[in-house]
Formats: sequence, structure tokens, C-alpha cells
Amino acid sequence: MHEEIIVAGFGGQGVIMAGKLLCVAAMNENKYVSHIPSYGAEMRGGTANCSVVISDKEISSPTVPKPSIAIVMNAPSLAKFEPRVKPGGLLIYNSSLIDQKPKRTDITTVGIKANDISEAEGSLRAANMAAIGKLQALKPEIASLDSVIKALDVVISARNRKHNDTNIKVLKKANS
Amino acid sequence: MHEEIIVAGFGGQGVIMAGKLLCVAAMNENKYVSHIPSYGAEMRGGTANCSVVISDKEISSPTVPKPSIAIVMNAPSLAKFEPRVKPGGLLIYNSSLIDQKPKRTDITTVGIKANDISEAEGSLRAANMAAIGKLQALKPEIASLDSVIKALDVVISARNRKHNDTNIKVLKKANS
Amino acid sequence: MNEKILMKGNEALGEAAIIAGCRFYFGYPITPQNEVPAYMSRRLPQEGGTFLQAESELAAINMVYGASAAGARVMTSSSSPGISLKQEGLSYIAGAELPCVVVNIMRGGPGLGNIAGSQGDYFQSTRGGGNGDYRQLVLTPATVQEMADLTVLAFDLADEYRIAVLILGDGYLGQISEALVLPKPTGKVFEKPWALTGAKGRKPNKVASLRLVPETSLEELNLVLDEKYKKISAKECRSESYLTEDADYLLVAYGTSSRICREAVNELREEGIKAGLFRLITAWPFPAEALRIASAKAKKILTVEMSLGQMIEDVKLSVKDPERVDFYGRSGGMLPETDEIKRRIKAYGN
Amino acid sequence: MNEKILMKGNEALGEAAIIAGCRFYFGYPITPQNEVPAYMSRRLPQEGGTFLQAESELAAINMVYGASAAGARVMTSSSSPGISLKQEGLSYIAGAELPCVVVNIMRGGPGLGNIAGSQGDYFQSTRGGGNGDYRQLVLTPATVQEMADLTVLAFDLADEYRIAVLILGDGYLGQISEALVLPKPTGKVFEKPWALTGAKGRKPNKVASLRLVPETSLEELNLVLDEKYKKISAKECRSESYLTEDADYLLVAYGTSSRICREAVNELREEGIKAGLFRLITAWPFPAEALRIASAKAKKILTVEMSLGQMIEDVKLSVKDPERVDFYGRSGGMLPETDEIKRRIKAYGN
Amino acid sequence: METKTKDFKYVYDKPEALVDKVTHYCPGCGHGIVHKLLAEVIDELGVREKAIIVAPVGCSVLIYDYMNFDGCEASHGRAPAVATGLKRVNPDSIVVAYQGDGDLLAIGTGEAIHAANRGENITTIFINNAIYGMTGGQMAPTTMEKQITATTPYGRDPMDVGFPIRGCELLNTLERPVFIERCSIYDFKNTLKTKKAIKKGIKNQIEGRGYSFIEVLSTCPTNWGMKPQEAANWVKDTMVPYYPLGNFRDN
Amino acid sequence: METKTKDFKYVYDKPEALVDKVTHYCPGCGHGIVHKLLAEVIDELGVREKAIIVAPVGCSVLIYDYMNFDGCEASHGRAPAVATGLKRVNPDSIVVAYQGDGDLLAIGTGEAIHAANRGENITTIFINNAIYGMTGGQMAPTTMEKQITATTPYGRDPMDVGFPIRGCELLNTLERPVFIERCSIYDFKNTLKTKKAIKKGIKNQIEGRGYSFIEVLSTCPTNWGMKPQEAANWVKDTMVPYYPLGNFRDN
Amino acid sequence: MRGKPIIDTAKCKGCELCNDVCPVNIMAMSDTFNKQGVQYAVCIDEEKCTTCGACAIICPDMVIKVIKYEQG
Amino acid sequence: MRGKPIIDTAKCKGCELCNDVCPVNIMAMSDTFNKQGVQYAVCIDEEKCTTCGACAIICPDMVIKVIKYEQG
Ligand SMILES: Cc1ncc(C[n+]2csc(CCOP(=O)(O)OP(=O)(O)O)c2C)c(N)n1
Ligand SMILES: Cc1ncc(C[n+]2csc(CCOP(=O)(O)OP(=O)(O)O)c2C)c(N)n1
Ligand code: SF4
Ligand code: SF4
Ligand code: SF4
Ligand code: SF4
Repeated sequence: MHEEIIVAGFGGQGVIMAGKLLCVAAMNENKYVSHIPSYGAEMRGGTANCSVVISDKEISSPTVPKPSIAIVMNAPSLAKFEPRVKPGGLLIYNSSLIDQKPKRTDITTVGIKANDISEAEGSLRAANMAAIGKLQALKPEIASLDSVIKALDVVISARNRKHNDTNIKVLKKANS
Repeated sequence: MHEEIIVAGFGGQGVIMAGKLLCVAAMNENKYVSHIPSYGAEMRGGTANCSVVISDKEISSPTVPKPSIAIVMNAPSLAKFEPRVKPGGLLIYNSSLIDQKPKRTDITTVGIKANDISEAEGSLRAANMAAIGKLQALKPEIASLDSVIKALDVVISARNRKHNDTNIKVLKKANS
Repeated sequence: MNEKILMKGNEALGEAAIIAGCRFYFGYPITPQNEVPAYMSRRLPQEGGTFLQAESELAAINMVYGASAAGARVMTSSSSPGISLKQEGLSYIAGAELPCVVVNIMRGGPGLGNIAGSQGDYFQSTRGGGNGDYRQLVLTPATVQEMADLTVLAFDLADEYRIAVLILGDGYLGQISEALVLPKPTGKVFEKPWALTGAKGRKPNKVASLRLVPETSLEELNLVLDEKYKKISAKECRSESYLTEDADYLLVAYGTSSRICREAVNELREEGIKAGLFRLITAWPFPAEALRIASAKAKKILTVEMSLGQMIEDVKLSVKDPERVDFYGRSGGMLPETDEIKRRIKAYGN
Repeated sequence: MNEKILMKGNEALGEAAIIAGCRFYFGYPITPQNEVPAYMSRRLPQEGGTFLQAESELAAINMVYGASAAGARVMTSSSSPGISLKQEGLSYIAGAELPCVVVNIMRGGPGLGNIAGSQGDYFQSTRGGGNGDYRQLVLTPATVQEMADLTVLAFDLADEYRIAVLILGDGYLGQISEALVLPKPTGKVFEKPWALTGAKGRKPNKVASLRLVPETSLEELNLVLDEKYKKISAKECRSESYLTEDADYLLVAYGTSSRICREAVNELREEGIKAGLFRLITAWPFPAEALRIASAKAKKILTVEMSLGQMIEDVKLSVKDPERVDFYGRSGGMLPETDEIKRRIKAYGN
Repeated sequence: METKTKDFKYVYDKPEALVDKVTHYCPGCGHGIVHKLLAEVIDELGVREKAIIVAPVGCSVLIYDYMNFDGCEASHGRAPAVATGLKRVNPDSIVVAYQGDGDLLAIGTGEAIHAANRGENITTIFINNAIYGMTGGQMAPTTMEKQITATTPYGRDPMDVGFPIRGCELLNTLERPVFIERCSIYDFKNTLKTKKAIKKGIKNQIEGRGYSFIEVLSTCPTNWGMKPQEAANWVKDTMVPYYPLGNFRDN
Repeated sequence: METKTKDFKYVYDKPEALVDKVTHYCPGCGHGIVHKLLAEVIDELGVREKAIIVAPVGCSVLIYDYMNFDGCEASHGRAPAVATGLKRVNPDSIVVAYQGDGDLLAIGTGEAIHAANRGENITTIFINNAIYGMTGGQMAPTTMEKQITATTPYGRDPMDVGFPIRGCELLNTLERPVFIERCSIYDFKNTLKTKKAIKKGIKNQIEGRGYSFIEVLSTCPTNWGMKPQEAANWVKDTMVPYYPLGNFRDN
Repeated sequence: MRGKPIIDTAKCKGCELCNDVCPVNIMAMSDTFNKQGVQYAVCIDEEKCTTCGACAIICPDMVIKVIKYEQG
Repeated sequence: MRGKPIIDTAKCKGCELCNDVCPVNIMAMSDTFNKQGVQYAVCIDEEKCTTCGACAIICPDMVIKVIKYEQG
């Protein structure tokens, strides 16, 4: 197993955290992991993304010029990362916010109404969980759903841990 | 002609200026010259000296580790520079302020009562001129007395030029 | 506990410093190392230590100077422009022979440049951007684990040699999170009889680099330093040779670019091309002898840097037949690409 | 008038700057270059120019940055520790491609060291002590005449390439007085359409080194700079070869130590030993090609520095068979000695 | 400002001195407001073609991309020195040094005080938002007592790191500045006052009167962790009592 | 100070905290006087074994060679930062930062203000001799109007380079300093006052009260081109009217 | 109708400052998102606009211009 | 004689400050030079010394100590 993943979206969509969640879950299943956030311009605004590598073997390059998996949470991210996905790769896109469909046919593209699912479970901020839930369903070899759920307690700061019930609900909803 | 000269003394004795005077005089007779002051500690007090080279040929090294001529205006300078004079060299010392005689026998040593001569001509500050006057008498090939006197107008700042009459008197007195 | 935790490079470094007994940190914010001061400001008070945000990098390095003179284990961190401002202070630290750890999480330059990871400060680190003849030990981690492990090592080396130890990482290393097993304290103890602790029952101690009188005394200091630098060069070279014994093509790199090189070596090997990687762990002292050995059989040596060519001079100065040495670099915060490295190596084949 | 005057190196440099059209000087006192600001403070007002004593070296270099951005010919001067403080500013100047002349009259280091002449800042000058990939032109005068002549040249080179030109002298050169024929203005005129003179009838000009968006733009700047540096390397190498054609023994040096070497060469030649001297006039670009030629027949190459060995790296990187390269240096403000050079050369004979 | 067209006129139109593009600032950031005020003043005084903006290192590092006139980057804290160089070469140009609180009162303390003391004929706009915005919310010299920031996780302790520094009061000990005023953009009325102060500062420069210093109490909603309006209220309720608004000097 | 022997006692004896050697100072230089006062105070308060002198870069760069206790060089202007580092590590030590006017009010402005603002528990002795002594007499931030120096050959012009900066007044805008006083050594009476102020400054530190600042109007006969007594008179007649003596704060 | 704000909704960052500053409370936020992904300012009752310009002056992003119709 | 200044003449730099500070004008400069090449301070009338210590305190070079004889 060796996946090179990009998670991308708006600043507030929790894409960096989503990447970390995958890492901790996989790490606890004894995989090698790396996570680099785009720390972009030394200033506010714009989009955010992170490069995640999860592998059975030691990771050499942690950079992800050509992801095998891309999760894009908004339209600008789709535009930016769709072309980069490796042929045969997987693209998960947030169809709540992205109207256009991906164009590539040499990769698997999966839309998920991440915001809608999140809202349905009573939160405006758990869209990232929906995307991760979907990914886990499609690529269970990265980490089990159980590991992902356990990782929540590590990745989410104490202050926000009260939202974990909702997070888990959204994860499961998107996963099923 | 190639002379490597040290002029040394207390801070206020005008040794740096004396060195410059030799340079300008010799330069105006188309010799090559160089002058480096000891700029010592980045602070006050202590002794001063300058390294002067005067030559018929282009000057390579302007440093004077082993002077062919040393003019020492006070006792500490005698102690410091006597041992460095090249065998066969010349040492002129200010016998107004230096009680001990130089010890070396392989060099020519000449005492001159520089302060006394200066005072006799009505100045407390022209002892350096006495030393230069003596040197010119002993080594006229460096520059003519005339050139030395002309150089005074270049080397002495406008503010102090009023003392040049005295300076010339002292120069001549020591020279004769 | 040998448990793995996911940790960011900058934070791993901070925690490792605390493990190494560092209780004083002085710094000034700058991206991409802001997690270091943030981490220290949270953790040091918990450990009874002192975190102080200085008014500038100049103040920070001089606070480090003072704290080190007082005998403490002390650290500062910054990124490229901030490190430029510390050059005078580092030169003083070298002259006064004070131990300290200075972290540079390099970003794109020159000038304000940008905040992406870069390796543009190699010259500054290894040759001394400050005035005068001096050196500083330069460690070049390549993983989060090394960010932590080399930090612990750095404090011991600093105290052992009374020298500034630079941890020279790039922005990516500061920002990356990886699994980390926290290092253990080494337990080494260093006496500091020279420290300024008050002249009680001893002659006054003086910490200074000024050597005015007699005229020769500064040269004496220079020679003492030179002796020390020679000793460090003899004893403290560190590097890693990966598949170099039979390598026809040798890559030389450090930090993040070395990981990209390792990937390239693996892929080239899969294609049957005998590539190898020589990775610096110390940039100064430069592991010249080990490189000479690793490069013995190489037809070509490709230096890969996140700069337009700085380490390459050390590579050329170290190897036999320096005509073999070639260069591939990306600058301005860009990363070298595995594919381009492979392309170049393959091109040598013909 | 071609008249000779006796002038101090620091003052000759100041007057030459005025001859070259420099009307702005910003600096901060430091020995052994204090005669430069003193001279400029007296002379510039007479020429309608501006002398401003800055509150620090940092302020001074940034005033230079501003004045250069406004289109002026501008100079600053300092000595080693002060130059260390200017490193960030110099990196910004490189990034913004601003022309200026920066004088370093080097003194003993590291740290406060002392005020005697030294050549300990060669690395800093030629490799850039600031952050990022950049270079600056480095001129190395050896006489008072050259202090003046190279200063005039420096202003033209700065404007031609939009680069900082360093005049790298040592304390002795600053303090020495020699006969000087004042240089003439070159009369070259350089357009500065990029200067900040107000956006009247044109698009706004921006002077900056920040390159954030798009991600690649900083690398573009780096490549533009690299191109410029290559051009300078090709066109602006300067050196002097003295009795090198048949030299069995080649001395390599610059500045004051080169004069001591020249003396040694003369004396050795008198003794029938074929010695020669290769003297740098530019330290960056390093005159590698000329050195290769000058060193072609040499059995031994002795690098002589007023430091513990910095230029030697460039010598080794330039010549064939670098095993021939040997080193003799004095540090801490001490001067190499003619006799010692001769002794070493003679020792090779056996 | 009153541009006439057929059947309506602009009560408020984009100043010519402002570039029409989306800034990188966070929603509600005070920098955007002050940029606009500055551009309006430059237009109103007709000096766009002589103006040079000196950008700090801080969130407003790209201000020269938003101003439709010449612009110059300065390294962190050195804008006053860069402005000095620019102005001394071209005394006719209108040089504005725009600086944040970290830039001006931490790393750049020396340059700020000395340019003011020399009475350089420039205008300084000092944005006091009580935090380091660009680097993600560390303590500034102006951070309020007990304020939590990335480097004061337990709140600013004045017994450890001192009380917030008051820029106007500090500079007011010097002889040469001709104009020193503290204002704010926390509401409409004060925003207009801020504009007036900036205008006075530029006018002084046009008239060759010397150094003007305008401190603007501003907001950093992002790093304060507040909504923009909450941030504005925080300025009024927390900052203004410590940093009194008003004119300190008008010679 | 009253050491008894058989038939006489010392009314004035060399303090133990002073090393018995000839200093490098010029005849009549004020530095020598202040050194002695400091050493006396250190003796009288019994803190020699805890004391650390932080030397500036300036004529007093070698002060650690004259003080019989621990000493530390600081780079030019950074003594307050070095002192901060020293003191934070060993809060029990008595740290004195001794600085000249170029050191403290030019290159070191930022460090001086911020150490004072943090209220570091140190004592600063600020020697204001209106010139750069060590480098041969250039303009200092404190150089008087019209004063001729190596870099103001036509006299200091306040319209070009500003008026002399008043250190006490500047620091007095900050909250944390506990003691700020300006004194002088131009005569016997004021010299005793200076000693008293230094003593208060060190006492404050011993008691953990925080930052003390003692400005001493001093002489530089050499670079002023005056005899020592003339120089002392010049302090009284020219400097004191601009730099008023007295206590600014004593909390 | 005396005049009205002209809102370049694409540029709006949704800070809501104009909402609070409007003396007659006619500024509000949209239900939908613009390209920047935020709810943008809208004027909900142009009739009431006094053309005071407050919204325009407070807007940090130069989103709002205000026009006044010529009388007659 | 109540006491007197004890002058380490070799260390004296000849600044003359003690001359001016002495309230009873008993400090003066020598006619001869010391090793440092300067005319040094001397007390010309020890009888008059009040042991006030002024000369010692003002001396920048720690040249002067002042003693007071024990009464009986
Ligand atoms: C020499 C240097 N040090 C530090 C930095 C990092 N840095 C960038 S902006 C900044 C401070 C920003 O704060 P402020 O001046 O208050 O402006 P704001 O962002 O709040 O507008 C810092 C420390 C830098 N770029 N250069
Ligand atoms: C970075 C740096 N800049 C400049 C100098 C040169 N320098 C040495 S002392 C000094 C100023 C001395 O003046 P001041 O602080 O007033 O002390 P004083 O000598 O008058 O006692 C300067 C500029 C230096 N050593 N280091
Ligand atoms: S971080 Fe703060 S100061 Fe910077 S743009 Fe955002 S709100 Fe404005
Ligand atoms: S130069 Fe001035 S300050 Fe320095 S020792 Fe001499 S008199 Fe004192
Ligand atoms: S003030 Fe401007 S950016 Fe903020 S909501 Fe209103 S129109 Fe949008
Ligand atoms: S004060 Fe001291 S140094 Fe000066 S003359 Fe008197 S004894 Fe000599």
C-alpha cells in the first residue's frame, strides 16, 4: 500500500486536519505517514491543502506532485488538482459546493455532498469528515474506520473535542 | 635609495605628522612613498608610531617589520624599536626625554635633544621637527631640506600653519 | 515510552530541546518556523523554563549570548532573513566560544523572497555570514525524527566544543508531520567553569571576543579556534551512504532534497541503474572523507540542492576528479523533482 | 591635472566616490574606516550632496536601499562587525536588484576582535553572508591608487548590472597614505527606468524582492539573477599576473598581503627562484580562468591570506591539480611576513 | 470624489490611487480600510504621481500592489530608513511609510525613533492591531495585558514582558515631529477622523514641514479570533482606554 | 570605606571591586570616575561576588578588566539584551549594563527601550558624553546643537539630523522602569549624587524591584578638544541646561 | 429614491461591517455564496438609502460605491 | 595635621581635576614628568588638608587615597 494524497479546499474547511486524521489513523496501524500543509503565502486568505503520504514502506519523498488520491472540497481546488491526479487515481470532490463535474475519464471520480451531509447531522463544519468517511469506504487499506474514529481524539484539540460525536456521525454517514 | 622608517613616540608628539612630512617631501622629488600610522587600540592613550617607506622603485610591501631608520621620541619607543632596526641601520633618539643610551653597536645611533631645541625656538610642540631636521642632515637622499620645508604647507593643516615659521626654525637648527 | 506520535518538525525540535535540558529560548516570529516559539512559549513555563519573545532577531541572539554566558542551555530559532540579522551575534558567539543551538528553517531568498522551503543559506551557515574566521557546527536533518534526534545531539556538541550548533532545516522539514519516537536525554554533563555565575571564591570570569593587547592575542584566539575546528572536522563528520558501494551514479544532497533523491535512487535501482545517495548529516564539518569513499566508483556525481548551487563547492573540494560533479537545483522554494533527477542520471548513461 | 597628492586610502576612496558622481552617503562610525564618513561629511555638502550618519549599520544599509531605489548613486562604508549587520539588507538589495557601493575595510575577527587590518570576511563577501542565492561584485584594491580607481569603476559596474559592488579592503589599506593621481569620471550614463521617481506618465514602479504569487515567480527571479551572475562571471573577472609565465612557484593573494607577496617574489627572483604572483582584483567573480593560465607551470601554488584560509577554496576550485595548492596565513590583524613566504617557497625546492 | 455622469453622481467612488483588485486581507481586516483612506487622500491632494509607498513586512507587505503609484519594499522594521533614503534623494516625492506594530515598535524601534527625531519630511502610518498578523498572531509590543496570542498562551504578563508600548507617547518626547495623532477605524466617525489625520500628515509633507505620525488602532479579526464587528468593538472597549485617541501634537 | 590601621584610617581607599591598574582612558575622562563610583557601590552593598558587568562597545569596552567581578562583552548596542539573557538565567546575580550614548541611544535604541519596557531587573548606567569617544569623536544622538564633531564638521544641524535625544525622558514614557535619574560628575557634589543614584539602582535590583536607569552626563575631553576641567564646565554650562539633572521616577 | 449602494458582490469577503455601520439598517448578507465562498452584502431596501456613504467608507475591500441621483 | 592625600604619582595622568576640586587649594601639578610622561598631582600643603576626600572621589584614575590620623 502506498498512497499519495492531496486534501484541498478553503481555509476554513479543515483540510489540514483531515490530512492529519488520515495520518494518525494509518500510523496507528503501523504504516509510514507524512503530512505537509501548504503554508502558502505568509498571509491570510485563499485556499489551503496538504500533501499526505501513507505507505507500507519507509517514505522517501514526502512531496506529492502527482497524487494517487485527491480530495477537493471546493471549485478552485478541483481546477487545481484534477489535472495532477495520477492516471488510475481517485478524485473525491465535494459536490455540495462544486457544480461542475470533473472532466477526466482516466481516473475514478466520486462526488459527495459533504456540506449537505454535515448539515444534516447538525454541523456546518464537518464537511471534511464526510470526505474522509467516503475515502475510508473506497480505500479501506489506508486505515480502518475504527482507527479513523480513534484518531479523532488525538487530532482534534481538547477544546473542540465536544464536536466529536457529530464528527463520528458524519464520518459514518459518508462511509456507509 | 630605499629606506624603511619608523617614527615613534607619545600620542601628542606629532610622530604621524612627521612621517607624512617625509613622504610629501620625497614624493615631490618623485620618489615612491607609503605611510601607515599605527592606529592601535580603538581607544585613547599609549604610544603612536608610523611606518614609512621611501624608495626609488615602486613599493611592494608598505609594512616595516625591520626599519632601516628608526626615530624614537620617548623611552618606551626606544625599548620597542631599537631591537628591530636592521643591522647597519640608523636610530635617532630624543635625548631630551630618553635618559638611557641605546645599546646596539651594529647600528648608528644618534641622540638629539629634540624637546630642548624646540623649546629654545619658543615652542613646546616642535620636537618632531628637530628629529626630522636631524634625519635630513644624515640622510639627505630622502629629500632635500628645501623639499621638507615646502612639504610643511601641505602637511600642516591651515589652522596650525601659523606655527610654520617656528617649525622651520627648529628644522634648520637640528639640521645644521 | 517508545510510542510513536505524529508531530510537526518544528514542534518535534522544540520538544527535543526540552528533553535535552534546554530551559531558555529567545526568539522572534518568522514563518516557516513559528511553531517553534509557539511551542516553547507553551511548554517552557510548564518545565520551569523561560520563553522570551525578543524585540528582534538581534536582541534574540544577544539574549542567547547572555544566557549562554551565564551557563545555560539555550536555543533560538528563525528563518533566513532573521538568521541574516543574527550574523554579527553569531560571530561574537564564535569569538567568545559560547555554546548554543541556533535553528534556521530556511525559506526562499534572497531578500524577503517567500516562505517556501529552501536551502539557500548553505554558504551562510557553513562559511559564516558574520565577520572573521570562524565556523559553526551545522546539522542537517531530513526527517521529523532527525529534527528531534539531532536537536538533542546539538546541545551536547555545543557544550562539548563551546560552539554554536546550527540546525539547518528547510521550510518543508519545519512543516511536515511524521511519526516520531521522542528521543531520550543523553545524560551527559558538562562543566562550565568559565560561566558568569559571580566571582565567589574564584577569580572573575570574563566572556569576550575583544583581543586588543598585546597585539598578538587575537591571533592566539584565532589559532585556538582553528585547533578546535580541526578537532571537530576530525571527529564530528556525519553522513549517510545509501547504496553507494557499487554506485555508478552518486547523488549528493541533504534535508528534504535528499529524500527526493532517495526516491529517485530507489526508482533507478528498480530500473537496474546503479544509483546511490550520499546524504550529509553535518554540512560543517563537511564529511569529505566519507564522500570520497562513497564516490570512489561513481562515473558521475550529481549534486542536488534547493538552491542554485552552494554545497556543490564542498562536493568538488572533496572528491577526486571533480570534473565528475554535476548540478541540479531548484530555487525560490521549489523542490527538485524525482523525474528530472532520473532523466539526468539516465542521460549520463549514453 | 595629473598631479600626485599624498592621500590616505579611506580618503582617496571618498574623493573617488565623489568623482564618480556619488552624492549620497549613509554610514555609521567604525574603525578602521572612520576617515570615510569624516571625509564625506566634509565634502558632500560642498558638492550639494547628502551625508547622513545613520543610527546604526542596519539603518545605513536600508537608507542606501531607499536612495538607490530612488535612482541615486549611493555608497556606504563600514568594517567587519558593521558589515555583518548589513547582511539582511544586502540580501534585499540583491533581490531587488539595486545598484550601490558598499565598502568593507576589514578588521580582525571574529566578534569584536580588534581593529587591525584583516581579510577574514572573504567568505562573507564572495558567498553572501545574507540569506538566499545571491552574489555581489567584490573588488579588492591593493594600493591607494586602486582604492580610488576601483571605486570609480565600482559605481559603473553597480549601475550596469544593478548589483551591490563591494570594495573589500583591509584596515591597512584604509590607513595607508600613498601618492595618488585622482581618477577621472568615466562619463558613462545609465538609464534607470525602474527607479521610484513618481508614477507620472508611466505605470507605477515597484522595488521589491518578495515573490509570493504565483509560486514559481521567486524561482524566476532566481534564474534571472543567476543569468546576470553568469554574465558578470564571463565579463568582469579582473586580476594581475606578475612574473607568472615561467613561475615554478605561484603566490596567490589580494590586497595588502599581495603587496607583501610581490616583495617576496622580487626577492626570490633575485635569488634566482622563479616565483610569480597572481593577484585578485575581483574576488567575485573569481578570475578562475586567468589563474588557471597563470598556474599552468607552477609546481606549487601558495595561497597567502590575512585569515586562516578562505580564498584558498576558490584557488583549489579553479586550478588543475589542486593538490599543488598550499596555504600560509596570518590572522587576528597580523600580516604575513616576506621572510616566511620565502622560507616556504624555498622549502618546496627540495 | 463627486464624479458626475448623466443622471447620477458618485458619492463614493474608487480612488484613482487605489488599484482595483481583490486584496489578500482577511474579511473585515482594518488594513483594507486604511489603504482606501490613504488612496483617497493621495487623490484629493493630487500627489499620486509623486507618491511612493514604503511597505513594511507584515500583513500589508503587498500594499504596493494595491496602490496605484510607486512602491518600495522595506525589510522588516526598516521602512523609516528606506523612506529616509528615498526622500533625501527626491525631496519632491511624497513618501509614506506604512508600518505594523511589530514592524514599527518591535524590530524597527530604533529606525522609527531616529527618523522621527531627525524630522524626516515623511508621513508614517502606524497600524496598531495589537498583534503580529502576518506570522499568525504572536505577541506584539502593543498586545494588551492578559491578551492571549500564539506566544502568550497564558496571556500577556506585564510583569514578565512589560506593558503595551504607546507609540505616540514615545515619539512625543522628541522635538522634531510636527504632527502626532492616534485615531482608529473601529467605527464610521473615527474612520473619517483617521482620514483627516492622514490628510494632515501628507499635507505637512507637501508643505515641507517635517515628520508626521498617524497611529491607527486597527483590527485583526483572524488572529484575535473574532468576527470583524466584534473586533471593532474590542478596539473601542479594550484598546481605546489604554491607547487614548486624539492629537498629541500639531505644530 | 573606613579601614583602620595603627594610627590612621582611610577616608578614601580603593574599593575591592576595582582592579588596581592603569586604565586606558584619556586623562580626566569621566568614565574613570563612574567606574570608581560603581565599584564603591558594589562594595558597599556587598554584592561583588554576585555582580556581572556588561560592557558596551565604546571607550568603556574594557570595563570588565577594571572591575574585580565577572564581566561580559556585548556587541555594540546590545548590552540590554545580553544583560537580559544573563539575568533571566541567574536571577540572583546583579547585572549592570554600562553603556555609552552611541551604544544605548543610537544603534541600541531598540534593545534599551525594550529591556526597560519589560522591566528587566537590571541596572543600566548610561554615560552621556555627547559624542562617540572610541571611534574618534563622531556625532552621537546626544551631541549638542551646533557642536562640531568628526561627522558634523559644520556643527550639528537639528534641521538636518534632529535635536539631541533625551534618554531619561524617552524611557520615562514606559510603565515598568522603577528608577530613572539623570546626574553628572562635573563636580564633587554631583559626583556624590551620581553615586547615590547608582546605589539606588543596584539596591532596587537586589530587592527585585526591576529596571533602573541612571544617566550620567560625562566628559570626553579628548574629542571635545578641551582640558578636563574645561570639559567639566562645558557639561555644566552647555549640557545641563538641555539635559536637566534630577530624578524622573523613583517607585 | 435618493441613491443607492452599488455592490460588487464578487469582491465581497462577507465581513458584515457594512451591515453594522448602515444608519438605516438596509445592508444585509445574502443567502447564497459568491465565488469566494462567502455570503455577500446586499442592500435590502434601496429606497431608504440616505447616500451617507458609511457602508462604502467602512468596507475594507472597496466593494461598495454609492451613487446619488441628480435632483431633476 | 588631620590627614592627607596619598598620591600614587606613577598612575597620575595629569588631568588636574583634583587641583580644581580641592576646597582648600592644596593640590597642584609637579614640575617634573612621571613615567607616563605627564606632570602629576602633588599636595603642596598637607597641613591644610581637611580630609574631605574630594580629590580622591573626583580622580578618574584611582590615584589618590586619603587618610585621617586617629585623634590621640
Ligand atoms: C527579519 C524578519 N523577521 C521576522 C519576519 C517575520 N515577520 C513577518 S511580518 C512580521 C510581523 C508582523 O506584525 P505587524 O508588524 O504587527 O504587522 P501585521 O501583520 O499585524 O499587520 C514578522 C515578525 C521577517 N519577515 N523578517
Ligand atoms: C556594529 C558596530 N558598529 C560600530 C562599531 C564602532 N564603534 C565602536 S565604539 C562606537 C561608539 C562609541 O560611542 P559611545 O557609545 O558614545 O561611547 P564612548 O566611546 O563615547 O564612551 C562605535 C560606533 C562597532 N564596534 N561595532
Ligand atoms: S491576519 Fe489580521 S492583520 Fe492580517 S490580513 Fe488577516 S485580519 Fe488583517
Ligand atoms: S576618548 Fe573621550 S570618552 Fe574615550 S577615554 Fe578619551 S576622554 Fe574618555
Ligand atoms: S463591508 Fe465590504 S467586504 Fe464587508 S460585507 Fe460589506 S461589502 Fe462585503
Ligand atoms: S585627578 Fe587623579 S589623574 Fe587627575 S591630576 Fe589628580 S591625581 Fe592625577
